[in-house]
Amino acid sequence: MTLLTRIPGLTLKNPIMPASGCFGFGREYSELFDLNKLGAIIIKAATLESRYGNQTPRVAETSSGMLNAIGLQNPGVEAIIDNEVSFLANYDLPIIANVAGSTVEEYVAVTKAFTRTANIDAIELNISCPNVKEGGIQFGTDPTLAAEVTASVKQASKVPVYVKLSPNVSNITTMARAVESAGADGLSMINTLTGMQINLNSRRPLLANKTGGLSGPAIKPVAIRMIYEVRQQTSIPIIGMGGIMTAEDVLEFLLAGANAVAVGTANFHNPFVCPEIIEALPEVLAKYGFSSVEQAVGKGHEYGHKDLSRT
Amino acid sequence: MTLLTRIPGLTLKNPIMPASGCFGFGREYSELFDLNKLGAIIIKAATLESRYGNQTPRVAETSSGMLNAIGLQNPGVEAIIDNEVSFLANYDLPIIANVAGSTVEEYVAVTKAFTRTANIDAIELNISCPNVKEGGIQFGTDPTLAAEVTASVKQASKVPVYVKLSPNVSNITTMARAVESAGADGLSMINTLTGMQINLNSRRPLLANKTGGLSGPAIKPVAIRMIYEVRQQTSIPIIGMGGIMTAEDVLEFLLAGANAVAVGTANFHNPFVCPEIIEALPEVLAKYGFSSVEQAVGKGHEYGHKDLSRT
Amino acid sequence: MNKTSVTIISKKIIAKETIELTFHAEGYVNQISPGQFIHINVGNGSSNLLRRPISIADVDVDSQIVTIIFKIVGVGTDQLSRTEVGDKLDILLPCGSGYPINQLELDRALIIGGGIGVPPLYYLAKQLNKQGVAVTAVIGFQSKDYVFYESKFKELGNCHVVTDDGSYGFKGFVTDLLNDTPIDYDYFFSCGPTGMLKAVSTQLKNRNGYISIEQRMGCGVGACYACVVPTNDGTNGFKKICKDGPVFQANEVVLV
Amino acid sequence: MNKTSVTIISKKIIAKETIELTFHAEGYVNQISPGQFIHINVGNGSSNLLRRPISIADVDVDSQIVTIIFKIVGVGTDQLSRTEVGDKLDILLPCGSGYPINQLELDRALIIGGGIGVPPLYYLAKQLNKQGVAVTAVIGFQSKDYVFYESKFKELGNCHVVTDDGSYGFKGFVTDLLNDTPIDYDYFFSCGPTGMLKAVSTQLKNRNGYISIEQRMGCGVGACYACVVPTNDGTNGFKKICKDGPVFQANEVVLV
Ligand SMILES: Cc1cc2nc3c(=O)[nH]c(=O)nc-3n(C[C@H](O)[C@H](O)[C@H](O)COP(=O)(O)OP(=O)(O)OC[C@H]3O[C@@H](n4cnc5c(N)ncnc54)[C@H](O)[C@@H]3O)c2cc1C
Ligand SMILES: Cc1cc2nc3c(=O)[nH]c(=O)nc-3n(C[C@H](O)[C@H](O)[C@H](O)COP(=O)(O)OP(=O)(O)OC[C@H]3O[C@@H](n4cnc5c(N)ncnc54)[C@H](O)[C@@H]3O)c2cc1C
Ligand SMILES: Cc1cc2nc3c(=O)[nH]c(=O)nc-3n(C[C@H](O)[C@H](O)[C@H](O)COP(=O)(O)O)c2cc1C
Ligand SMILES: Cc1cc2nc3c(=O)[nH]c(=O)nc-3n(C[C@H](O)[C@H](O)[C@H](O)COP(=O)(O)O)c2cc1C
Ligand code: FES
Ligand code: FES
Repeated sequence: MTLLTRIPGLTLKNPIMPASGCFGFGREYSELFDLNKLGAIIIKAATLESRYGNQTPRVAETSSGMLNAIGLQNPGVEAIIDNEVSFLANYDLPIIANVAGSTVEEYVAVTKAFTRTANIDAIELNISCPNVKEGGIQFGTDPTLAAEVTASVKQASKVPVYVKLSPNVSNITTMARAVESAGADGLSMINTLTGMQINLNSRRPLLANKTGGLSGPAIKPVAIRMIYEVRQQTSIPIIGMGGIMTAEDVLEFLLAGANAVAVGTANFHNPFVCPEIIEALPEVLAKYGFSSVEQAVGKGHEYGHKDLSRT
Repeated sequence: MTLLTRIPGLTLKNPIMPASGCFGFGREYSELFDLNKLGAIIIKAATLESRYGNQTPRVAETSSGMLNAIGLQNPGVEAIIDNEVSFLANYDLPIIANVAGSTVEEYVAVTKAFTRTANIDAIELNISCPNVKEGGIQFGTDPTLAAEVTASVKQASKVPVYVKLSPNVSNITTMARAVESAGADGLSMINTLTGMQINLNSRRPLLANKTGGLSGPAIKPVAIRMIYEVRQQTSIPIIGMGGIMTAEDVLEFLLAGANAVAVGTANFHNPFVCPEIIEALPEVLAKYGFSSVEQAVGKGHEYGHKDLSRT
Repeated sequence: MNKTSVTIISKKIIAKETIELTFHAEGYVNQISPGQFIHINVGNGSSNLLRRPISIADVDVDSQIVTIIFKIVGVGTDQLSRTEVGDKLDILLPCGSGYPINQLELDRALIIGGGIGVPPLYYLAKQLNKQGVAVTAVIGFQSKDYVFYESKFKELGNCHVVTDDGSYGFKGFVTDLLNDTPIDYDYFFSCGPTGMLKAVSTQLKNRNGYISIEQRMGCGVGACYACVVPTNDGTNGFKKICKDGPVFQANEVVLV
Repeated sequence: MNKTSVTIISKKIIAKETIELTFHAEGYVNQISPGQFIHINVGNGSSNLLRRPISIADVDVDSQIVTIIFKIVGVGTDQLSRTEVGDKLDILLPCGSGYPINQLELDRALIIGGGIGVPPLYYLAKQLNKQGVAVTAVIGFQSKDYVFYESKFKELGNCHVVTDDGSYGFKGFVTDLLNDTPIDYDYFFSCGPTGMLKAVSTQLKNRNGYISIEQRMGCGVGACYACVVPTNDGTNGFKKICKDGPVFQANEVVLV
């Protein structure tokens, strides 16, 4: 049984990495377990300047999920490189930097800043941010804008670029094909679905930002569907995410076509979930007849053995 | 306390109705409780001809939700009028007919057929169906197609037309405004989010149709967000739905801007859920300071009293 | 059909991964006919919205006690297996249409069960036996560890146990035993996995019989059309397993 | 910070909607300082993903027993209120930074608590008392039915009870009592609803003190930035309540 996973720029001991924004820069979790156990780490979104983010409350619980509106709080790319990437460089752990911005220029500047350190192995391009120049349209819901920012970042980057797709679109394959054509080395999907919760006492949206991103098991069926659809129409690798809680969930993502996976919200439920999934994965793969991670990728698209009838 | 709710074509004893496809034509539930308790009934989608629907399995459970791919199985509009509407006409219960189709012509024909009976009080236009003429693009994800079918059905209908919006779009307000301009009397939202579950044993999508519609509490935050957004940009009434399980959920929908609500998946969990919600609603409204349903509608948009600090 | 909350009065592991639960269902048991099922809320807040259908395995009208038997195969049955004596269960009962034994003329019945298809056949066998029908049961399991209720069937008549691997009783499938062993009967009654039901229906296609089939359910009451099965009469018709079934005449519906 | 599974050893309703639970936490209690909290998985499958933060109300180092007190205000605390003696709780502990009493020079402490802000102050008062500090407690509640731990605070020093409606003790807010009643102290320590903390911080802005604040949490370990609060020093800085707090110097952070 091998968990070894190879995708552009990344040779992973195993296909499990914490999702961006759900693991900070790894410091807190490094006090709980050895980060070297992870396949990789996707760090919190970086912008050019430091950002305070949204007002609180920033999170709300929903049925089998949660809403968040952190608002990209981060100390800015330079501080991240100096204080956080340097810390993570002590580990034998591929680092994926999540890049955010409000203009193409900002995305490019953040990407260029990251190229100053040799410790970033890949860029995850977070196109779910509103484009201030285009009046707030999200890069992630317009294929032309998405292709444009992808091409520019790709040019600025020395490492492979994974474009993180937003699920808030009518047609995910159009988005995926647009960024693939623009040069994306891989895809990361899905980001959160936009949602809201209204507090009955205050008669207001509970989050200070009103809307927030829905994550957790609630959205897993949407993630699986989108990955399955995109797998049939693109050929670049996919880092899958959205509601993963267990090693069985990981296998479902692999079958759908993900090459590796990220775990987000589950870290809040159980801070040890990543190492626990990594530990459980070999047995689960074996149980369902696989002897490696790579063997399982995309197998949900073939007709396998039939639903075993139970006697 | 009054639960009375008035929306175009419908004077409802209370704002609660079973959602289309989740209550058949009421027959089975009529054996369990008195249908006169309901605010209204939205019957199962009707097409022009009888349809068998998709292969089984047609449903799958997901975290706090379910997927369905029934495939619009129904005996055709004429049989529905003869056998089902006639049965429901014995009740003191407004009937909303859910109209489906693969072409604008089919939508119009079904609508015209329903106008032959005086017992249909409103049409719910289900535009989540793929348009066979336009190569399978859903009417519900293209504002131009949606406006076109709305205008045609509106012309054919003698009763108010509520257009049922699909949540699988980048921008729900564009869709809502398009159908409002085309003459919709109201909106019904949301239909299901497209999702998938892959069975680890069979290595195939569990549903025979591969994808299915995600419903239940998992999608409630998406429904609330979309209704909230649409309420700010349109002025026609909204029948809200998506994950309602309790009277508190109903109030959350009212605050978001729904004028009435439909309950779908919850019926499967508890076949008595509609009358139970109706029974609980007055107390819940009172608890949060309302003395009627209409008073609560849209109140999540105003700044109410602050989150009460607890001592 | 009623919705009620019942209290578990006994819980027993009767075979590998196989659990027998009993509960009082005062006032409801007289309505139950063999082959019907209960539709169970497996709890866990709103995580598990869909109820699970489990057949009624036995009814004691005197004590108003219902028995169910289930195998742990997933999250719902796992949860159900964690309920303890004294816990409440939220159920719908009785659901579906059972074996129409009161409308049949028969002296000898053949019962053919596979795995977790065996439970409803036990109550059927008991009722048939009570009506003076001679019952022969052929019950198949994966292997020795999964065998249950052999002695209970033996109390009612003949019982042949079959295991896929031969670790107990006859080795092979129930249809192999039927090929090998001449049994006299007027009607057969079968429940089990689809593969078995297909084999049985094909092999016994000239005989009178009833089968009970499964499908993933939404409502369980006939409203959602999740559980349809096409009829075999060429009319493009269909039946709802939760309402018209789960029991059908053999060859009445197309097994998929 | 550790993740562990503890067994509930006692459960008591100590006031209206207010429950006291105790559990053994062998090996963990020596790390706990007053003001820290535990982060609880309230169960129910994946329905409730976010843990609930509840302050540590008391610690018995000899018996290694931890006490928590919570009020039922929503689905999570409701669920918690249904746990029974013998049930397991999945918790993270100890979380956050407590009152830095070992670093303070003080002889007299003023404790100001409101509602479910009172529990962490009890363990604080006990530790202060142990260190020879004279403790005066002012604890406020909605009304008589909600009052708890008055006698426990009285064992440690002076205790004034205040109720919003005057149904017990002094009528009004804790700040009204502080206006009325001269109390000598070196440091104040306060925990309660934000409105109360604001009033207290304003009224006592020239005194040394610490407050403990609440915010909705994601991770509870400092990784997600859900629980930030701006600092008051004009640097655009911030603190994380789950990690840097919940205890802060009065006026160190902006109360929102
Ligand atoms: C009429 C009827 C009678 C049944 N009687 C029994 C019985 O007496 N004993 C017994 O052990 N089992 C019986 N079953 C099968 C039983 O319902 C499933 O094993 C059970 O629902 C699986 O649930 P799960 O959550 O453990 O499995 P999962 O696979 O996790 O279930 C997920 C979902 O799939 C559905 N599902 C999975 N397998 C089946 C299946 N075979 N049939 C229908 N739905 C399924 C579940 O209801 C649930 O909605 C019966 C099924 C039907 C339709
Ligand atoms: C550091 C800290 C210590 C606390 N100590 C105590 C204590 O000792 N006793 C006690 O009764 N309560 C305490 N609270 C408040 C307690 O955490 C909330 O009352 C509880 O989380 C409410 O959960 P619920 O599911 O019942 O309510 P719901 O309103 O249904 O909760 C939904 C979500 O909101 C969060 N939430 C709701 N209210 C609060 C709040 N006031 N603060 C933080 N999150 C909230 C919940 O954690 C959950 O994620 C403390 C809070 C913090 C931050
Ligand atoms: C609190 C929180 C913060 C997040 N921050 C980011 C972020 O900074 N950048 C990003 O691309 N995605 C961010 N995400 C999205 C996650 O990386 C992930 O795509 C999503 O949550 C789905 O996975 P999950 O269901 O496992 O959480 C955030 C999610 C959460 C819950
Ligand atoms: C089994 C099932 C069948 C449905 N059939 C229809 C339908 O025929 N027409 C329609 O407009 N919506 C249909 N829906 C969508 C529901 O009416 C409703 O919009 C959706 O399920 C969200 O509400 P809920 O979360 O309360 O179920 C169906 C939903 C389910 C679960
Ligand atoms: S399960 Fe709904 S019709 Fe059978
Ligand atoms: S709750 Fe995550 S940083 Fe505090």
